[in-house]
Amino acid sequence: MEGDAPTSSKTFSGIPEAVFVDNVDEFMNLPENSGGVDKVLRRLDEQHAKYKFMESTLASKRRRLRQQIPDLSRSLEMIEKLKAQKEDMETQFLLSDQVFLKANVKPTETVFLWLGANVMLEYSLEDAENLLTTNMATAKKNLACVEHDLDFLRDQWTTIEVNMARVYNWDIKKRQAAKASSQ
Amino acid sequence: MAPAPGMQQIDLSKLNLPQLAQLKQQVDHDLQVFQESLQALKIAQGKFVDSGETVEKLTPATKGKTILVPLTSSMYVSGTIADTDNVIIDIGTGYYAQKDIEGAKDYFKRKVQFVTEQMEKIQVLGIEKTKVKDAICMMMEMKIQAQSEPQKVS
Amino acid sequence: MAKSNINKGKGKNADEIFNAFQTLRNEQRQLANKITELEMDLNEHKIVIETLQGVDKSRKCFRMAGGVLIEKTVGDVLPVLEYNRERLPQAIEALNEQLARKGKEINEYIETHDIRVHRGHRAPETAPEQATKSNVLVASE
Amino acid sequence: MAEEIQKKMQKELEMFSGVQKEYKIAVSQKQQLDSQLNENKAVKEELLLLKKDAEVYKLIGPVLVKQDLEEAKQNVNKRMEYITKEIRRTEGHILALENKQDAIQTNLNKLKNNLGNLKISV
Amino acid sequence: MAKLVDLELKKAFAELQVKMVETRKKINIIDAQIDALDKVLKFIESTRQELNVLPNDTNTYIPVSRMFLQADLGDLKENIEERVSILSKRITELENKKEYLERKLRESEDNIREMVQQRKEQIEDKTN
Amino acid sequence: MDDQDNTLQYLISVEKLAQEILSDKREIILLDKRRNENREALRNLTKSSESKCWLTVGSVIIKHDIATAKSLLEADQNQLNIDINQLRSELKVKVNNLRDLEMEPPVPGLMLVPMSHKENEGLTHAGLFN
Repeated sequence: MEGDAPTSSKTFSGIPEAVFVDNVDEFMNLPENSGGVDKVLRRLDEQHAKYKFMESTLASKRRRLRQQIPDLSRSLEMIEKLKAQKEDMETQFLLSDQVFLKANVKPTETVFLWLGANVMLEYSLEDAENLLTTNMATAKKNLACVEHDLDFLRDQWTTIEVNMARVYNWDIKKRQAAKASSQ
Repeated sequence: MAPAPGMQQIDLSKLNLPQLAQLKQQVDHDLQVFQESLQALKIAQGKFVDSGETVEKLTPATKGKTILVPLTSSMYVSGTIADTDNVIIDIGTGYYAQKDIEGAKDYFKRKVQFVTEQMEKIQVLGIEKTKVKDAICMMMEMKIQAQSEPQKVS
Repeated sequence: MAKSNINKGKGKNADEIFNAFQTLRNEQRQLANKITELEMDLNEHKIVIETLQGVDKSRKCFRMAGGVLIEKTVGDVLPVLEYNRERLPQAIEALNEQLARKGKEINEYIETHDIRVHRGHRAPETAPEQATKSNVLVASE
Repeated sequence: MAEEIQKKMQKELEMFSGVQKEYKIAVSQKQQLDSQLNENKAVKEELLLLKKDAEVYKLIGPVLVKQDLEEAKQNVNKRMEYITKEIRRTEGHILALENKQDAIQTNLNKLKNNLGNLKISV
Repeated sequence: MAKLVDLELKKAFAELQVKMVETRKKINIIDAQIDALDKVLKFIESTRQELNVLPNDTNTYIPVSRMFLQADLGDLKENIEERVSILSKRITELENKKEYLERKLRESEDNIREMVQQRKEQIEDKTN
Repeated sequence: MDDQDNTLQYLISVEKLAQEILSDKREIILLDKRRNENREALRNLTKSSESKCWLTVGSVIIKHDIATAKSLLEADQNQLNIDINQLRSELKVKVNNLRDLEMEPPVPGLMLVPMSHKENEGLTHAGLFN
């Protein structure tokens, strides 16, 4: 099951699809399941854990994007303000949590954008606006992908959970039957 | 055999296993809530400490200095500090108050103290709860033992 | 009587084993996190280098170095970033080796753990919880 | 007969889970109100500590409006009164829901007994 | 008589051992402190190197929470020298303390050795 | 399998639509709240005796002329009106769609089965009877 090629049409980050175990008897007769119920359950559990891990990775990605998008839109809003600015601007900016400090900003042609890797680059207002607009579109697209994948992921691990329950019950029934026939 | 919390022990011994299990679940949940509030308070404490330290760095010498003003988390613009004597503090529920540097320092000192006290209170509660939990676990173990013994005999 | 003793012994062992196992897993997670962090850093470097390569070398550009933000030019900053980009993969490689060793260690631990405590499908990780959950899920069948 | 009782029980159980849901919501509402009250208390204390001529602002929508210190104090007091009232109301609601739960439980027990008796007689 | 001496010796021995364990603990703590300070020092050193090659008219800023505050490069350099010297001094102090503790540890070891030796001689005296 | 698949598909689409409706409703409430706050702010500006006021843009507060602030707020109000109306009309369509969806195929799980003895016991254990 794990070897299955990811169905790229369904997910953006290549999450393998979990196969629903329709017929437990057939499933348990597959050669890779000859190790017994315990091994099968453990493998399913490992798969489940893998999905959970992917979920946490994707969820943190989503958190980042959800933070990034309003931040970008605020940056764009500020650029509009700076473009329109003709005289000194009196501001109070958030210096640290709960503390605002008064600062003056002269009319300016440029802003500085934090690029990452400890680097900040000066941009003209137009260039900054273009870059931020592109980034915004990318972030929105990525968010949609991540959300779709999270949905998909949830379906996959529900399938695994159901599979585990089915195998587990199949085993109990088998044991009960064995017990009954031996009595 | 079981240690300390005498009162609880008397109560506990009257409960049956499912009741004990339920109680344990409740206590576990409470402990988790404590842990979460402690975490939240710790974060708040860190913010207050950070704000206090930040305010201390605003000296008269910094007046008129060039700064890079954070407009958002990733965008800065060049500017100058207009006032190093006063800051405006978000005191909560939509209210903001202007304070001088000394007043601001004092504010954050008080806040840190308040949060620290809250944390201590929760820690005490947590220790108590953990004791209760231990007593419950012990009682459960005893009951399980008692349940399995006669079966072995028969 | 004898059986209950064994059970008790197993319980204690299981606790210790579980804790040690948990520690191993934590170490593994920390390593993995560090690797992700460095990989993100490397990725960031690549993107920033690409951006800087596309702009005028004399453009104003700041770099944060050891707690100080320094105003420089793109031309000054680019070589530093390129140097870092060359070095990061080595660090990541080293950490990956460590992670692989840790994974092996954990697998070995699971093996030995299984030999000692073999309680049906109650595999380590989340399996016990899962099994009970499925129990409830299936009760109506 | 047994079927009828079971149907009734089903209904009661549905009611029970409904009440339980409502109860949970009410409890979390009360918690929220409690923390709101605490926050307002802290703000009130802060306002009381301010000097008479201190500048106080209130954020209304996106506008930071300068407000008279006295007015701010009154405002917070009013808000606290309102929240306290809401807390009392919610507490009443919680109590009512608890009673409702008890009543359903009693009903269920009765029905269960009836069912048991029926089975015995069969 | 011999038993009494044995008991005394044992007691002294135990006391010394407790002391040694404590001293070792102290040394470990100091080691950790030195390590931490070393890390800070290395970080500052790297900043110093970075700043020292800058032209004097370079604009430099220090982070103050979310803002960057312009700081004079000369002042920053001075400040860094100051911090380096404070840190180095503290490290030296800790190292001295560690040396002292290590000496004490060796003394304790010598004491134990001596005690054992004395005892041996006593026994030999008696048997002779 | 096919049956199960269809049922699953159906449930997923219902769930998705219901989710959308919920989040749209939440969005409307949020926008409406903002509109009310803006209204209150505008009232306040009209009353104000000062010539300037502070206006927030994200985490930055900028001093504006009262007149400028007012026109900015009014523009925001207009946009909010448009957004809210659009969401509302879309919401109506979605609610109707959901109704259609829920009517058509028989909903599995609606057929209630009387409780088994086992279930009864389980409930007793859970403390529901007792």
